[in-house]
Amino acid sequence: MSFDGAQDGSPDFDSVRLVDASRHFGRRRALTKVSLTARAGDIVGLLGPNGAGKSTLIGLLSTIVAPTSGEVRFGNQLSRELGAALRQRIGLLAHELYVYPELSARQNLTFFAQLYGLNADAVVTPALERAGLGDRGDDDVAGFSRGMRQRLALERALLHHPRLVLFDEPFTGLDDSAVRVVSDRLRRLAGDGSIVVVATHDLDLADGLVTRVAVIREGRLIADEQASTGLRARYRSAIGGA
Amino acid sequence: MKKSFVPLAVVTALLFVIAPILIARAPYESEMLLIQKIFYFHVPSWVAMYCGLLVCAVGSIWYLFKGNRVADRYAESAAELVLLFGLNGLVSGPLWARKAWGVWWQWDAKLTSALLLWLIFVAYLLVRKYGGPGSEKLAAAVGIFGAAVSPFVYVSVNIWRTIHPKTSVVPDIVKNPAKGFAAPLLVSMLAFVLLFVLLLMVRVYLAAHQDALDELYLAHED
Amino acid sequence: MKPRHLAIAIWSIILMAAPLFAFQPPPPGQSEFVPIKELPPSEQLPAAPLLVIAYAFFLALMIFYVWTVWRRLNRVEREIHTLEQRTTRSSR
Amino acid sequence: MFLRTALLVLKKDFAIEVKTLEILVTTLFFAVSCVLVFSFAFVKEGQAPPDAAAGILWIAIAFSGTLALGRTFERERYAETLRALLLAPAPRPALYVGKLLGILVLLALDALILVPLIALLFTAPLFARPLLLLLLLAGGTVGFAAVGTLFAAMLIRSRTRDVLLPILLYPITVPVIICGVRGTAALLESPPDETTAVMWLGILFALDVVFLTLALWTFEPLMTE
Repeated sequence: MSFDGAQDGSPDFDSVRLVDASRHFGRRRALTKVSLTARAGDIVGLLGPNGAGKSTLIGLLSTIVAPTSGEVRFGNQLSRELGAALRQRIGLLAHELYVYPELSARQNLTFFAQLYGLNADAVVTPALERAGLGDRGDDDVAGFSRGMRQRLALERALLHHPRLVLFDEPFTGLDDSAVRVVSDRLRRLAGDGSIVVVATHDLDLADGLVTRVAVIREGRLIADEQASTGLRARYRSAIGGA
Repeated sequence: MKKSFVPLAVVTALLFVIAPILIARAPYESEMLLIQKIFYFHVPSWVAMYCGLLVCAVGSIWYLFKGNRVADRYAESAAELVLLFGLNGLVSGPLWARKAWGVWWQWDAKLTSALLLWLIFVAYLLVRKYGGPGSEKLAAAVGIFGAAVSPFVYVSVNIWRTIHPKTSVVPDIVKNPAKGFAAPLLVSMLAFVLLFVLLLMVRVYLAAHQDALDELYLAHED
Repeated sequence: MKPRHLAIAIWSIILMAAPLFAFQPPPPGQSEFVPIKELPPSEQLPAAPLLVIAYAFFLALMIFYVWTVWRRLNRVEREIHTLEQRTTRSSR
Repeated sequence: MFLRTALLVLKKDFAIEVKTLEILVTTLFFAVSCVLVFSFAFVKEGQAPPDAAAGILWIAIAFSGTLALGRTFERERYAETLRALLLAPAPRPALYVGKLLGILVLLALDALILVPLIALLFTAPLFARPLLLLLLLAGGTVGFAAVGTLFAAMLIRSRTRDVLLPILLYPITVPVIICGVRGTAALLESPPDETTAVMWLGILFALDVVFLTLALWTFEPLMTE
């Protein structure tokens, strides 16, 4: 197992569950009564048009956004019962990437490794290699292309081997070979027992990768089923038919 | 709460009827004469303002840590009343000062510190108005800090002023209750506090309606 | 709901107006004609107008505030009303 | 864990700042401009009013401090890295302390330039009681930055943060400014009025304790969305 976090006693879980979770910002409803369960080994594809509430859902799962009503359960517990240590188990790659453009790739990874209490010397160099940045590690992120930043951000999010892996549009800016690499990575993570949730609007990439599909539109979950081929046709019917 | 509104209103009205009579009959303060009568509703304004400050702080703490919407309504309403009663104090103060000290603004310790606190609660309402979604939480922090800083504002302004020579004749009416100043003052203070409670109830009622409207908008989207 | 608002408004006006009524007849024998030999020369403004201004301001302020609350309440209720109507119509 | 996290955040901010020195240089330049602008406003016939030096020193610190706060958190907002910090398993108040320390270092460097400059321009005997002045500066900047860091962090999600930060910060930190200015002014008298300065220092430290406690207490609930 690759969960080295397991030794530090931080709370572990093998499923994440949203129960009637709603979130609104003022009068704008971002999510309405979404119930969704993701288990270890799942790769849940979160599909929906822009502004459907995917990012809010990811935010709820990452504990950084609190639900207005309903609850988010990790295993059988609520996030507030688990406290700060729960965050040791969660990795998030968001659209904004969460890396400092002023720092070098190595500095970024070292900082976050230390923040997560990891041995930076041991984890940073392999992570740079995986991101394909082995020879650019000491360059400032500001000079990187979107694809390079995306790969770095991915490694940053996975540094601490989280149980719950949350990806918001992870394929933005990646070329085909990088997409394949990332897809393989996700499969391997799920195979190792991670819970993977991927929000994307790119059906072609999601097809064949995800094991379950959750479609949201205007803040509502309108489909939640096992993935099979012909994702595109069913997505169309779900979006159009609702 | 709603049931007590009408009796409260009646009592407050009575007090506001009695107070002017008492004030009119109160003896003239030897140095200030007629203008001293401002005192009877200048000081109660501050009392009401500090009541608002207290309610706002408690409501803010409650909202921030318990997420209680009702507490937030009270905090918001109380902040608005701080603005209202503070404004009254800030206007009546200079009017009094003009007559008693010969200037509109004296940088008097009490007036200045009240002005500063008043500004904090203006900021509170500005955050709520212009802060965008989620600004209630930010405002709650302002409310808590505003209340916490109030004794310091008073102490520091007070020392800042009193280090300098005193140029003004400050009446010490409260120290001489025997002269007949205390009764009208107490009555009008009570009247102001009750008025504060009444206005708070009305304003909270409005806030509850606004929340209900927000809920409806959300429900309507369903 | 409307009579309630009206009651609130009327009560408030009565509350606010009371001091003014009480002060309408100047207290007999007492006014700005008190000997002013001890007063410094800066005190040349008569006290009564200032006092009246102060009380009038208080009155106006309170009436204005109650009016704003009343207006906001009306607007909110109107909005609630139209929204409720729309909801029931669409659900039918 | 707490202190380690705070120091990590500080070290990270330091590493960023060292690369460009952007915030330090711009803040310093702004502080010096403040001093000059206020000098032109106050100096008459080549002579400044007796307390002007103390006032100008603290105004410059407060204004440039606001600028530094805004810029520091703009950096955390750009790639939403503040969220990444909040996602870390570290205790959240530690993040606050880390950011606060960074601001304090900046303000200390600020004061390091400002104090000699003002002493020179106004022939003010600022160095007559160096220890007391140091304590006043420390107490004042801690009080100012304690509130400022919290407010700048919480305003990061607000669209109008640029205006709201000074609007919130100045009224609440007025007591800090009063203590700082009056304490410094007492030191400028000849001979320096030590008892008065110490009294202001006492109020200042009491304020610092209140501000820091409140900020550490409210940081966590303020930062959850």
